[in-house]
Parts: sequence; C-alpha cells; structure tokens
Amino acid sequence: MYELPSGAEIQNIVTVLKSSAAYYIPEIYLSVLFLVLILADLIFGPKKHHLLSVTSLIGLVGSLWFIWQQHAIVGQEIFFGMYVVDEFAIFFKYFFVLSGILTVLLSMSSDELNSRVSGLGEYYVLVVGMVIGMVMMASSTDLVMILVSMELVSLAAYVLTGYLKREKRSTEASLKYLVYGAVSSGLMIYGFSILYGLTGETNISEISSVLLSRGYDPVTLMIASIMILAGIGYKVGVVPFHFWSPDVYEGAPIPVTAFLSVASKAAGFALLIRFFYVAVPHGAETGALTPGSEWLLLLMILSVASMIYGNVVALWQKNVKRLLAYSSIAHGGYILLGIIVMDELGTQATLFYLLSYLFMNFGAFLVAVIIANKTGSENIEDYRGLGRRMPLAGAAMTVFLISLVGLPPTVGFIGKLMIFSALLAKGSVFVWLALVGILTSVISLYYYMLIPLNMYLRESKQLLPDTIKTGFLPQLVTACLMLLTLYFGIFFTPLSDFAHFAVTLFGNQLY
Amino acid sequence: MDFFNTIGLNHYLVISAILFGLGLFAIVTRKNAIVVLMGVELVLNAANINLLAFSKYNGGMEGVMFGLFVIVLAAAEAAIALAIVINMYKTFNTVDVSSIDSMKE
Amino acid sequence: MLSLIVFLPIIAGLIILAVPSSQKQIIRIVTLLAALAQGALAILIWQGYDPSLPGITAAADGSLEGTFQFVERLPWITLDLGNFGTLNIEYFLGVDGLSITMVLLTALISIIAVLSSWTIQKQVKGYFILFNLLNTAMMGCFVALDFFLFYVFWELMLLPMYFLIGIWGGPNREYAAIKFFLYTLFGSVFMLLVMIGLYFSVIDPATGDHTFSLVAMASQENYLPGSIFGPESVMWRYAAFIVLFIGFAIKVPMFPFHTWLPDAHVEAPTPISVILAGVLLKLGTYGMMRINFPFFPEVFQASLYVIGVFGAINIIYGAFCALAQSDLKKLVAYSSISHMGYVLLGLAANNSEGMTGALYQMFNHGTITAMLFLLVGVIYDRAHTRQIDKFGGLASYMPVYTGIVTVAWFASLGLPGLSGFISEAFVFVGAFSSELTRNIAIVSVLGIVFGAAYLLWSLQRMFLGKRNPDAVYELQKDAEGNEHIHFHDWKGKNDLDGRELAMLVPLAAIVIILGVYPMPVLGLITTSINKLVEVLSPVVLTALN
Amino acid sequence: MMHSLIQLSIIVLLLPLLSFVLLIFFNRRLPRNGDFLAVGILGATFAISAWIFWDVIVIGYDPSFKLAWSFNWIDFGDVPGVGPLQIKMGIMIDNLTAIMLAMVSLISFLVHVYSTGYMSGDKYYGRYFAYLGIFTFSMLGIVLSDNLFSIYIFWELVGLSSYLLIGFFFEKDSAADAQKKAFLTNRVGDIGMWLGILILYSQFHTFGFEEIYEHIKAGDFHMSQAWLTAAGILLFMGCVGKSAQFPLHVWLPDAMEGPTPVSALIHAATMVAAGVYFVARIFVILTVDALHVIAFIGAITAFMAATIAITQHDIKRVLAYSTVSQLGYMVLGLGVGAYSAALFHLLTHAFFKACLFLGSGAIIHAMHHEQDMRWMGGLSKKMPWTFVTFTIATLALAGLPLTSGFMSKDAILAGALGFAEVEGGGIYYLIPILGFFSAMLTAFYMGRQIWLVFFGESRTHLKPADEHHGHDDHGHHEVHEVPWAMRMPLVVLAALSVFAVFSPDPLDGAKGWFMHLVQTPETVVAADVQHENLNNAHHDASVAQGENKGASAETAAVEHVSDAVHGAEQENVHASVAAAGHSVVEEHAAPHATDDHGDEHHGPVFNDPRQAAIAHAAHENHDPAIMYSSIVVALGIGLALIVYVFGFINPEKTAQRIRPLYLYSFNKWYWDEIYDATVIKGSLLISKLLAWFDNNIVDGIVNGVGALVRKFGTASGGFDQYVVDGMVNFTAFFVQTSGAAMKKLQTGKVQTYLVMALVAVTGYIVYYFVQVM
Repeated sequence: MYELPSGAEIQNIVTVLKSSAAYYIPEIYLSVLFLVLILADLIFGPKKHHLLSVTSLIGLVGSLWFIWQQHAIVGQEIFFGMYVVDEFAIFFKYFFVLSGILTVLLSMSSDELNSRVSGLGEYYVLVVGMVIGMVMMASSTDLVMILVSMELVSLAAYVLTGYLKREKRSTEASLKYLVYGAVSSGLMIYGFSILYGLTGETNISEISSVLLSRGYDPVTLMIASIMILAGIGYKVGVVPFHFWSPDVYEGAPIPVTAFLSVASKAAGFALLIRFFYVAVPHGAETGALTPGSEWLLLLMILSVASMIYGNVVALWQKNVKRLLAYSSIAHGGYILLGIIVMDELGTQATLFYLLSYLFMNFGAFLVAVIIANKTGSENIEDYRGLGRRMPLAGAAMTVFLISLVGLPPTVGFIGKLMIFSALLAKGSVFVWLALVGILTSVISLYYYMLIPLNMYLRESKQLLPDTIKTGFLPQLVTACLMLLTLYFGIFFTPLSDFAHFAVTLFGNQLY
Repeated sequence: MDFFNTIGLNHYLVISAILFGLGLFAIVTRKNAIVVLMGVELVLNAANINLLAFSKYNGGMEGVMFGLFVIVLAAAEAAIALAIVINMYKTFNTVDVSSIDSMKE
Repeated sequence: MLSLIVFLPIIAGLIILAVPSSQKQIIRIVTLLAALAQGALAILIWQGYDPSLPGITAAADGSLEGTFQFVERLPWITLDLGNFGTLNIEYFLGVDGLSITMVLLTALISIIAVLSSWTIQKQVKGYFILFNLLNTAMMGCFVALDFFLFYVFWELMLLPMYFLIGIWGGPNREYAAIKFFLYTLFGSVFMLLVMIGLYFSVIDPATGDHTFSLVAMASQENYLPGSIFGPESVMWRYAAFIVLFIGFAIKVPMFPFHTWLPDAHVEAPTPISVILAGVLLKLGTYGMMRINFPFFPEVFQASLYVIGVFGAINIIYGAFCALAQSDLKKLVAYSSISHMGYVLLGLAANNSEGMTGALYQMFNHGTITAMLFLLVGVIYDRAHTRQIDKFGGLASYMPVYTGIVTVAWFASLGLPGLSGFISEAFVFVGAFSSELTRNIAIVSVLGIVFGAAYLLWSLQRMFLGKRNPDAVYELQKDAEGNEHIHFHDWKGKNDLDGRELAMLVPLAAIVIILGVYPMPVLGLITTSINKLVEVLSPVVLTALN
Repeated sequence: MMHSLIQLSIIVLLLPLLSFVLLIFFNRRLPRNGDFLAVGILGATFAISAWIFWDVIVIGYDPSFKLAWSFNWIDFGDVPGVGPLQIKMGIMIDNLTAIMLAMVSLISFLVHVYSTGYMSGDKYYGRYFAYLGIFTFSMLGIVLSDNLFSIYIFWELVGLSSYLLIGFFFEKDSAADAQKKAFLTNRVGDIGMWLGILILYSQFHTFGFEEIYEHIKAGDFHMSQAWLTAAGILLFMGCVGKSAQFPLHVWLPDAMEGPTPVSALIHAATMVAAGVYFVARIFVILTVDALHVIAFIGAITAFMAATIAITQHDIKRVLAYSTVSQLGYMVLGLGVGAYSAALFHLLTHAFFKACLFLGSGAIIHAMHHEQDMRWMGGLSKKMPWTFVTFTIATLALAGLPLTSGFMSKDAILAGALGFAEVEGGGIYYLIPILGFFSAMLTAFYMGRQIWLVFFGESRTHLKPADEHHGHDDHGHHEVHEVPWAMRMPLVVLAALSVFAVFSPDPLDGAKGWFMHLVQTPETVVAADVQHENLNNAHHDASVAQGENKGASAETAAVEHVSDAVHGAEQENVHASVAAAGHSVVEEHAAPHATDDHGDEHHGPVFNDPRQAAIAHAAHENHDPAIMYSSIVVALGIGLALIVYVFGFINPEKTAQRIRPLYLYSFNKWYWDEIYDATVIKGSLLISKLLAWFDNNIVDGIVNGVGALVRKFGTASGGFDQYVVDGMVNFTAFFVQTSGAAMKKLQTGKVQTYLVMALVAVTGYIVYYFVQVM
C-alpha cells in the first residue's frame, strides 16, 4: 500500500543524513569510545581496570572538546527534526559528560568495585553507554528518539546497578529497578501511542503545533500526558514514582548510585522540560490553567509531596546512601519548583540547581566512597570520630551537606536562592510553594547534620588509628569539589551565566 | 450497532486497553519474575497495537516505525531482564519477586 | 579598611591551616595577633568616624553611600536574568552610628575571647580556625550594607557556632548545639524569602535596577508600587515584618523563643559563651534596627505595644527565672535574657532616648555579660562546678576575684556609675516618655528590684558568710595560721592570675568609664538614632502611599 | 570661669573619692593601712567645707543665696519632636547645701578619727576607711546635686556604700543578710523615686530642679494633676526607703550589724537624713495630697518606732529605732509644711544622734562587744567622759529645754499643731497627737537606756552562759574609758548639741540663724489645684491680708528700712505682699513682737494662701507646743524614773501583765515576719514556678510531647538527642510521626511500589475526570 521512495527522495535523504552527521560528532565520538572500550576490555582482559578507567576518563574529557565545537552551530534540527543541537542540549551534554567523568573518578577510587573478583569488564563501557543515552535524551525531539535514548540509559543502568553480582543487595536492587523501570517505560510508551493517536505526529514541536491548530480532547491528552509524566517521573524519581530509588541507591555500588542520583535524574529533568515545554500546551499565565495543562497542578503536587516525603522519611535513615537517596527525592521536589514557574528564570534556576547538585552530591558520595573504603560500612554510626582522623574528608563532607541544606556560602544556597527568586518573581502566587520549600529545608538540617555530628561530636566505639590515610586521587577530587562548591557559592556568576545561556531551546522560541 | 458490524479504530483501542490492563494486572499480582516480565511485554504490545492502529487510520508511517522500535527495545529489555532474573535465582534461589524485600523503609 | 577588619580573622585562619596542629602556642598567638590587629583597626575607624553623618538611609542627593563612612562598594555579582533584567548583588560595606558601636564591641570581645580561649586544650587547631571564621562572620554582619551579603554572613555564623558548642562544649553539648542551630536557622530561612521579596520590590534610585542594598530598602520611596512588598500590599508587609521580627527575636532571644539560650550557654565553653552573649545576641536587635523596623515602619508603628510587652516579659520573666537557678552560668544566661528585654523595651519606646538607651544597652550588655561569663569561667576552671551552693565565703580567700565579681555584679544590676545603669535608665526614660509604652515601663521597673535580688543573693551565697560544709574547696592553714583556699587538682594561682586579669580589668575599666562619662559611645550613635527615629516616625508613613 | 565656691565644692566632692581610690588599691602597701591618709583627706575636706560654710553662712548672711553651675553630660543632638536635647550635670549651692556640707564632712571626719580607735586591728582596716571614703563622696554628691538624675545616681551610690559597710563583717551571716536586706529595701523605694523622676522628665525633658520648678510654675505640666501628686508621692518613696520610713523601715535596725561608727555616720547622722533632704529639695512641687501622705507616714513612723524602742534590749537597736522615730519627725515636719523646722531637726539630730551612737560604740568597745543593756550598768563611774557626753545627747534627743533637740522638735510640733488647725482639725489632729505621744515615749526609753547602762550595779555577771557569743573569754575584764581618739569626737558632738550653737533663745529656734537662712520656699504648684478643704485657711489668710491693707501701706511707709521689707526686697516679692505677710506674722506673734531686733519678722512671705495660713498658725502655736512638749517630756522622764530608779513599777511584771502588747512591741510589730511571709516567700515561689514553666512548658510545649518524642526517638536509634524540645519538639514530633507513617510505604516489595504508582496515576486521572464532568 505504501509505495517505495523514488531515487531522488533517497538521494535527498542521504544528503540530509550526511549533513546531519556533521552536527552529531560528539555522539559519534562517544560511540567510538564505547567501542574502543569494549575492544580494550576484550583485548587486555577485565583485570586491567586501570587501563580501562584511564581510557574512559581521557575519552570523556576529550569529548568535551567536540561539544565545545558545537557552540558555533546551535539551533540546528537534524535527522529530519528528530534531533536538535541547541544551547539547552549543549548544556546537558557538558553536564552528562562531566558527571560521567566524576563517576569514573569515583569508580577508580572505590574499593568495592576494584576488588571485584571477575575484574571490571564492561563496567566503564556501560558508564559511557549511559552517558551517550543521556546526551541523546537531552537532545532528542522525537518520541521515537526519546524512547530509544531513555531505554539505552535504563538498560545500562539496570546492569550497572546489579554489577556486584555476588551481593544480595545489588542483585535485589537491579531486579527492582528493572521491573519498575520496565513498567514505567511501558506506561510512557502507551502514553506516547495515545499522543501519537491524537496528532499523528511524533515530532514534539509538530505535535504541539498540531494540538494548537487542530484542537484536542483535553481528557485524552491529559491521560496521555499523565502516563508520560509517570514515565519521566520514574526517571527523576519524584513522589510517587520514587519508590525504586531508595532501594536501588542502597543496593547499587556507590559510584553508580551517585551517577544515577545526579545524571539520570538530570536527564529526566531535561526530558521533562523539553517535552512539556514544547509538546503539550501549558498555562500561558500561571494560576489560570488552559485545558490540557492541568499537569502543571500535578507537578506542584508532585514537588510538594517530594519535598515533604523525601525530607521527612530521610530523618529515619541510618545508611548514608539511603539517606542521600531520600534527600535526592527531596531535591527532585526543589528542582520541580523551578520547572513549575514555567519561565526563563525558572528554567535558569532549574539548570543552576542541577549544576550545584552535581557538585555537592557527587562530593558527598565521593566522601562516602572514601569512608566506605576505610570502614567498609555505610552506616552513620560507623562515621563516629572520623572527622578528626580524616580532616579533609570530614571538612569536605560538612561543606557538601551544608550545601545540600542550602546554607551560604555554598553553591547549594545559591541554587535555592534562585529557585525561590523564580517563585517570588511571579508575585505572591507561588509563595506557599516557597514556604514549603523553606520549611522542609529546615527539616533537612536534622538529618544532614547527623553525619557531621557523628563525625565530629562523637567518639567512635572501636579504637581507630589517630590519622587515617586516604589515596591521593580521591583526596584531590574531594578537595576540588569542595573548593568548587565554596567558590561557586561566592562567585556564582559563571555557573549562572552558563545556565542562562542554556535556557534557550530551539533559538528561544519559548516563553 | 455499528460497533458490532464494522471493525474500526475503537476496536483496536479497546483491545489494546484490555491488553494493557491485563499486563499491569499480571505485573502487580504474579509472584514469578518471568510472568511479571511477560506482563511487561503485554503492556508494550498494547502500546504497539495502539501505534499500528493509529498509523493505519491516521495515515503516515511513523506509527509503524515506532512499533518496530518498541519491539526491538522490548527484546533488548527482555534479554537483560532474563540475565538479571538468572542472577537473582543464583543469589536468592528463587524467582519469587514478592519475596525479595531485604531493603525497605 | 572594613574589608580588612572583616577578613583579617579568615586570613589568620588560613595561616593556622598551614601550621601543624602540634604547634598549639603558635596557633593561639596567630589568632591573638589577628584579633589585636582587628582591635587596632577598630580604633582607627573609631578615630576616623565623623559622628555628624547620620547613615541609616540614603543621602539627600539619593546616593546610597552618601551618609555612611568607610564605604566600600563594588559590584559583586551581576547576573543576566533575561527578561527580569539583571540581578545585582553588591559588595557594600559601611558603618554608621548603629554599626560602629557594634564593630567596636565585636573587636573588643573577640580579643577577650581569644585570651580566654588560651585554656582550650582539645583540638586547638580546629578550634581556632572555627573561632576565626565566627569572628569574620560577626564582623561582617555588622558592616554589611547589602542584604545578600548580610544574609551570607548571618548564616555563616551558624556552622562554626554549632561546632564550637558541639565539640568543645559540656556534657550535654550535642543537644544544645543542634538546638541553637535549628532555632536560628528556623528564624533565618524566612528572612531569605523576605529578602528575595524585598529584592523584587525595591529599586536603587540611582540606577533604577532592583537592588539588595539595605540603604535603598530603608527609604520607602524606593518601593515599587504593585510589587509584593509595595506600599499598598498591606498584608504581605505585615507578614514580612512578623517573620523578620521572629527571625531576629530568636537571636535576641525574645521570650517564647529563648529556650535555646540557657542550654547553649551552659554547655558552651567560656569564650564561646562570651561571644554568644557579648556579640551574637546583639545581632538580633541590630537586625531589628537596621532591617526590620525601617523597612516596614508603619507595621512597626502598629506593633510598638506588642514589642514593648515582650520586652517587659523578657525583663521580669528572665529575672524571675534567674532567681530560681542553682547553676551560676544558667543564672547569668537568664540575666542576659532579662537585660536584652531592656533593649526591646527601648526600641518599643520609639523615641531618641529609648532607642539610644537600647543601642547603648546592647553595647554595655556586651561588655558586662562578657565579664560575668568570664568570671563564671574562672571559678569553673578551678572548682569544676558552677553550683552556687557548692561555695560560700570565697570573699575571704579570693579577694581580687571577689572585688571584680562585685563590680560586674553591680554593673549588671544597674548600679549608677557603671555603664549598665545609664543605658537602662534611658531605656526607661524613653519608654516612659512615650504615651504608648508608659504603663509597660512602669511594670518593667520591677525588673530593677528582682535583678538586684538574684544578683545579690547569688553574691551572698557564693562569696559572703563562711565556707559551706559541702563546698568544693578545702581550707589550709599556713605557718602564721591564716587560712588559704585550695581547689582539688588545680595547679594555678588560686586568686586571679595575670591572663584573667588581662581579660577582666580592661572590661571593668570600660564599664566604669562609660558609666561615668558615656559620651565616647553615645556621641557616635545619637545622630544616627535621631535619623532612625525620624525614619520610623509616623510622618514618613503619611509620605508613604 | 566658675565661681570659686563651686571649685571648692568640687574639690570637697572629689577628695573623699580620692581617699577611696587610694585606699581600696593600696591599703595593704601603706603603713597603718593608710588610715592617716583617710583621716588627713577628710580633715582637708572638712576644712574646705568649713570655709564654704563660713563664706556662705557667716559672711553672706543671706536667705536667698543661691549659686549654680552645670555642664552638658550627655548630648542627644537634635531629637525629632523635641529639638536639641542635653542632659546636664551640675552643682547647686545654697544655705542648706552649705550647712549640710559642713555637717556631713564634720561628722565624717569625726567618725574617721573615732574609727582609728574603734576599728584598730581589724582584718580589713584599710578597706574600711576606703568604704567610708566612697560613702562620704556619694553623700556630698547628694547634697551638691542640682538635678534629679545625679541625685538618683548618688542616691544609689550611698546605697552601695551602706551595703558595703553594713556587710563589713561579711563573714557573719547576719551581716550578709542585713546588707542584702538594706540594699533591696532601698531599691524598692528607689523604684518609686525613679518613676517619679520619669514622670517629671517625660513632661519637661530635663532633670534639673530649677528648670522643673520653672516649668511647673509656668503650668507646662500637661498630664493630669493626679500625676503630679503621684510624682510627689513616688519621689517621696525614695525617702521612705532611704530614711527608713514606714513601711520600708525594716532594714535600718538590721543595719546595726555594721561597725558602730558606721551606724553613727550613715544610719544616724547623714545617709538616712538624705531622704529628708531630698524631700526638702522637691518640697515646692509637692501637692497638698502628697504633703498629707507624707505627714501621716512621718507621724506613723515616729510613733511606731518609738513604741518598738521601748522594749529593745540591744543598746544599738534602741538607738536605731529612735533614729527611725526622729526621722519620722522630720518627715512629719515637712509634711505639715514646717520646712525649716524639719531641716533644723535634721541638723540637730545629726549631731546628738551621732554622739549617742559613738558613745554606744565606746560602751560596746569597753564592754568587749557586749551590746545587751541587760548585762550593763554602773558604767557612769568607769567611763565618765562617755557618760557625760552621752547624757547631754540623750537630753537633746529627749528634747529637754536648753538643748538643740528641744528647739527643733518643738518647732516641728508647733508646725504640726498649726497644720492640724489649718486643715480643719479632725483626723489631722492625729498628727500632732502622735507627735507628742512619741515625744513622751522618746523621753521614756532614753531615760531607761541611760539608767540601764550607766547607773546601778554592773550586771555583767548576770548574763546567762548560753548567751555568751564568742567573747565570753573577755566577758569579765575590767571596763575602762576609751582612748582619746574616740573621746574627742564625743566631746565635739556633745558640744554641738547645746542650744547656744543654733539660737540665742533656748526656747525659740526661730530666732536662730538656721531658721533665718533656711526658709520655707514658695510652692510652685498653682493655687487652683490646691486642696479644697482649706476654706478656713483661705478665709484666714484673706482676712489677715484684708485688715492689713491699710496697715501695710503705712508700715511700708514708716519702717521701710525694717528688716522685713529689706528681706522682702531681697526676695523680690512685692512690697505690699511682703508687708502683709510681715504684719500677719507680727499680729499673731504679738507676744514676741516686743523684741528689739525683729527676728520673728523673718518668717517667709507667701503668695500661696495655704502656706501663709500654715506659717502663721505654726507661729501661733509656738507657745502651746512648748508647753505640751515640756509636759510630755517631763511625763516620759518621770515614768522612766518611776520604773527604773525608784522601782515603783517592776518592768518585768508589767511586761507580763500586758504581754501581748509587750510582745508586739518587742517583735517590732512583726513587720519582718510579715514581709518574709508575703513578699520574699511570694517572689521566690513565683520564680520557682516560672522556672518550672520555662523548663517544662515553654521548653517542651507539653511534657507529654517530649516524652513521646523520646519514645519515638529511641525507636529510631537515639534520634531523640537531636530532636530538640520546645516548638522544635513539637515540629520534630509531628515530622517524625509523619515520617514513621510514610516510611512504612517503603515495603521493599517492588510490586507494591508499582501498585502505589499506578494508584497515584489512576487516582489523578479520576480526580481529573471528576473535575471535568
């Protein structure tokens, strides 16, 4: 019934593909890296994990250069509009590559990984794979592309989570993650199908134009968007789609946990922003919701729920990873606040917050890694008396946690500041949201301070050496992250300009 | 009446909806991990039916393409899923999903 | 100049960071030098200060730094916020009558506190780093004229304080530390929201941009109509005033929010108690005078009576609670609750006498309470207890100590000739002169008696009479048969030693001099106070909206 | 360039301070602990103030003399709504000041000298003189102050020094208690005084006496007159505290715990008189109601203290209560408007009471710290000097003719009678009656004291063993006269208790220089606010003036050089009024008018009808007063003789017979018990309650919450230590429980997770449907 394309069309297609490839260099580069790593793994065997890690490190760093190249050519739609190169995407490319680098560094300094009997085969491969997936998530503008990239990320994540096969927790985590993830993506695909049915389009910008031009049945659209939201909500881990995260974070190896909690969350937010800003109609003016954009209200509910739930339940945690898992749920809520505002400032605040979250959360997990290496435990009780024995780690941990609470002079404070500024800039409409955010952040002080409290105010039960040596690399990274957290807390212009540079999607056709 | 005489888009949608529901039901009720995964497949296929139906009735090839992608992804997912389930059986000596709850609260 | 005085301690902290932690003495000396340099700078500023410039608000020509002195103003952060214009955060320091006194006080108290930190033995390095951080934060709060900067310094105080109490504190220190942290944070997070709201409501008359400048915010003409805190949005202005007030009142601490104070004081090591009572509490009332009241004068006018009542409650309630304490340090803590009540009362008077009294009381309370806590520390070092009934008859055996205690105690109960009296007197004068708070003043005067009661009573129980049977010290007869006191496991001098005298005597001298001739301090503040009163006066309100 | 007298007075003021500073810091390093230094400085002080006295009183013999100097102490700048505002400090010298200066520095000097003997060998000998120094400084400060603020400052400072000196033997618990009691009781009075000052300041934004008078005269007092009365009474409260008036008299007897010379200086001669001095300073702004309150307080005090004094055994306590009683007289005098009489009594009393105390000190010294009169007796032979001086002073106190005390007390009583008359009798006669009755009691208990101490046989051996405290080893040593250092002051003071010092006429102090130089000032309270039941007074005065209108003219014409007019002109008062006043005086003072030099003409001249009326009524009642008082004094002494000399009545038996009365008096009307039960216990109770409230309610909104939190806390692994109490408690409790509930959702079963997610999704869809439909 469908006739084959004529030669001219095929010619056309080929030219488009060729031209598009020029805008696709970073992804291609990363894919090459991906393959190289597989080969290296096969050739040198998994025991040479230093080689692998260093290779992936260099490779990822190298990719930054290619991303840098793309500044010149922003605002391009390629591959027939399935994919886009814009400031927003570039921002997230940097973000994901950066987090990939940090993950590799964490993994390099993590004993639980490096002491793995069967070596670290394909571990870094998967990390890079995840990076690729996330980069594509941030740039794809077509439902199909979105789906593929998300699945790429998820599949890699399932494996990484279960990477410590012999560990019960790890396996359990991967199973839960798998089941939950599969179902959520199922929901999302179903939502996609309905959306496709409504519009007959898969490109999100065309979807929106069709919706606006042809009109739509709000109920159906609502169902679709809720299902899609469920899918994305699982990625960003906001209440009530968060349930997998504590278990997964606890079970997964610490570097993976860090990676998931920062990068894949960020990817989810990138998708959320792009999809919901572009595809589905949103209330032009806040408060008055045009039909079909009630998902904004839903977002508010989600964010409030996440802030309260995450912070309140975190009070009860005794395992640092689990505690940080709940805290990351709460932070998801804060970030949602920025998205709810639905304007330039809001997006800027969101992106800024993600950046700050990158620094402080990776830092916290890194210290967790360092301490886990020494004590072999992630329980807060076992942190007692470590502050004095590991001065750098202690100080850094304190800074990161303070930053997570959102106190000056740390980057976390600026993040909160910008989020709340975005809310209050709308006048008194969103003050109640801001109040919730403020109060929950006070609550969060309780549990964040538990860690410094154990590290400094308490003496450990068992006898510890007076000073505990830690490797050079982790120390270096920790120090850098700490200094960055402080520096950007005082001179945050670069970060915030970067964020502001990134708020333009498709050459700023929004808002 | 018309509904029963001529097959139209709605029939497909209804079928897919039923399939979707069944899939979810299987996922949340069955104990065996494999069955749970089959439930996931059901959900995906429900989506596929939707896509194809829409593609047929609204014209355009995107739906078909989309369906193909979904099938492929489902396969990949299944592969990893089975690997994880095997690993789970190695570690826990069971494939009962509901029995695995060492991490909670 | 001001940057130097603010950041000197940080520099010292960095130096200490380089010093190996075994070199305790060097670390101490570095900190002491930093504090002394700070003191010297403070004196220079004091000398260079021109009391005729009022400060508080912008100059007549609308220049924000006009009426302030030693101003340092550079753009710190200018962000492009797209269609919200630019976010301007300035590094804006300056002093006026309100802050100069507090700067002097802070410099003085930190020198004293360093001296009294000499006895700290545990983790000296960490201690002094945190100490310097705290010092910077306090100083910064007092000279910052940009709300953002102020907030940063304000929050910066919490963490060092938390650790200083939590690590070097007494047995129940964890509890006290986290309690302090939570209370203060609870107060300050609301301040954050109000700060942002103010930013969007206020414009810098010079540039027309939004600004965080406290100076611009202090004059109502700069409030944009229609903004969240604009002249006509009464409800939000009230809300903002109340949450700000609570935020500062927690620091003061005002009656319902005071319970963190006794715990914090009892647990904190002596130097930290000194700083806490000497400087930190002042930040609450300073914030009120600098931020809370001038930004929302009409709300202030409306709530004078309430503030006064809370002041009276603080005075009487604190005095009564102090009367019941058996732990000397707790007694002193409650006494400072009572004394900060005078400040609130003076502010509620809303006239020059009252406000001057309040500000002067802030200064005097700083010096006097510092003395009290140092003295408590002296006896605690020797006897390892602060239970009042574990002593008795000390006057016979520690005459010098007793002498200084007497000076401090009488200064605290407001004896004429000592600085505390003048400030309290003018607080009352002001409060009584204002029709509104007259009856409150009448009630609060009771505080004078009860203040005398608990102080004299404790004085008698500890120093007069003879040694209690279950006292913690022994008496030993020497060759010619006169008795000497002896504390268990105390090697040092029984009566005050040189270091302690070096801390106490200057304070005592200040207390006496300022009690006889207050103009050295009052001369600095009166102009600003008059200006402030003018800003707060109803006249302004009619001008507004 | 300030007046030389001012400079001198400043020097006088600062010298004792110098002595304090030197001795407090260096007493241990100086030989003899530096007492010579103190004595020398005080000698100089006295010399200079004597010079001032000579200059002001003797050279310039001028009732209206006044000299003032002040400087800006605090400058508030240009205060919104008030304008430029300065707080001034300054010095004012008038006759009263000069006299007080001389009196204070003299007695202080004598006490210093005396103390070199009395306190010799004390552990803190040097510190003692230092304290005396600061006391003298602050007392002189009160005398010299020209404004309420500085007077309040020095007021508190004398409080401090009295605190220090009462507790000088601080190792005795009784002394420590007494000093605390004294300070706190005074503080209660000071509160009132402070409020009074506040009332005046809040109206006029100044503390200066003169300015305040001006303002009130000009009618700038904008609050209701009730406030003015209140101001007067509140200011008077300061005097109530300091001068130990009822109901704040309780501290003075206990203050006898201090060294006896201190009792003589502070608690008899000077500080306690400061209250009276202060009331005199503010006399002109006192409304009639305020004056009535003052008069009654004084009368009650005089009477109560006298009754108590009868039954005391401790020689110093008897004197203490007599002091209270005499102070009551002075206050009474001021209340009834006998201004100069009251101050006259202040002066005379200062001398003879100081003499009495020093004498008792000598006795105690000689008796080796035995203070109980029951164990004394027969000392007249052993200590003749002490005996003679003590007796003279006693006579003065009892108010026998030829003594200074007689003249002053008589003048006060005359004033009281006149007052009662003017006020229209009735209740107001209570005042003179109480006055006379107390006079009798005074005579009685002083007679008793003299007898018990000096006559009869020594009863030292009668002392029961159990009452021997500490000094029983010296108990029966030989008693002998005290050294010269202690004798000399006695002699001087006794000499100063004789009438000749003050007035040529032993019967009429009004002829003396004092009454001439210190004259009742004109009230500044507008006449229209004056009390209403004065119709007869008005009438009286108007009649007086009416019938002298004619006379006035010719008087003025004829004897225009007469002292009266002279004085009148000096007072810048209109001549006719002056003449009117003078003739009023003359007419009603007919008996004395025959005198060649017209001292009686020097009665001050008033525009205010009430004051005029009281003045002439007082003058009128001069003779009756003399008569009555002589009678009652005779009665008192007679009674004393009957009881103690001739033994017609046995005191013990009588005491038994009227036991309740006796006990009531012996236990000082139970005031201490009452206060202890009410005020002290009460406030301690309140404080306990509040402290409890603070710990349990405010600090942990409900205990239950705290407990619950702890329960949850322990469940959650010691979380309680971080969950803090108070509101935080509540929040934490709330937060925790909700957390406890929520974390249950995390079952660990992935399918449950999915169910919950799906429920959420469908739930929202359903909610949305409901909305749309």
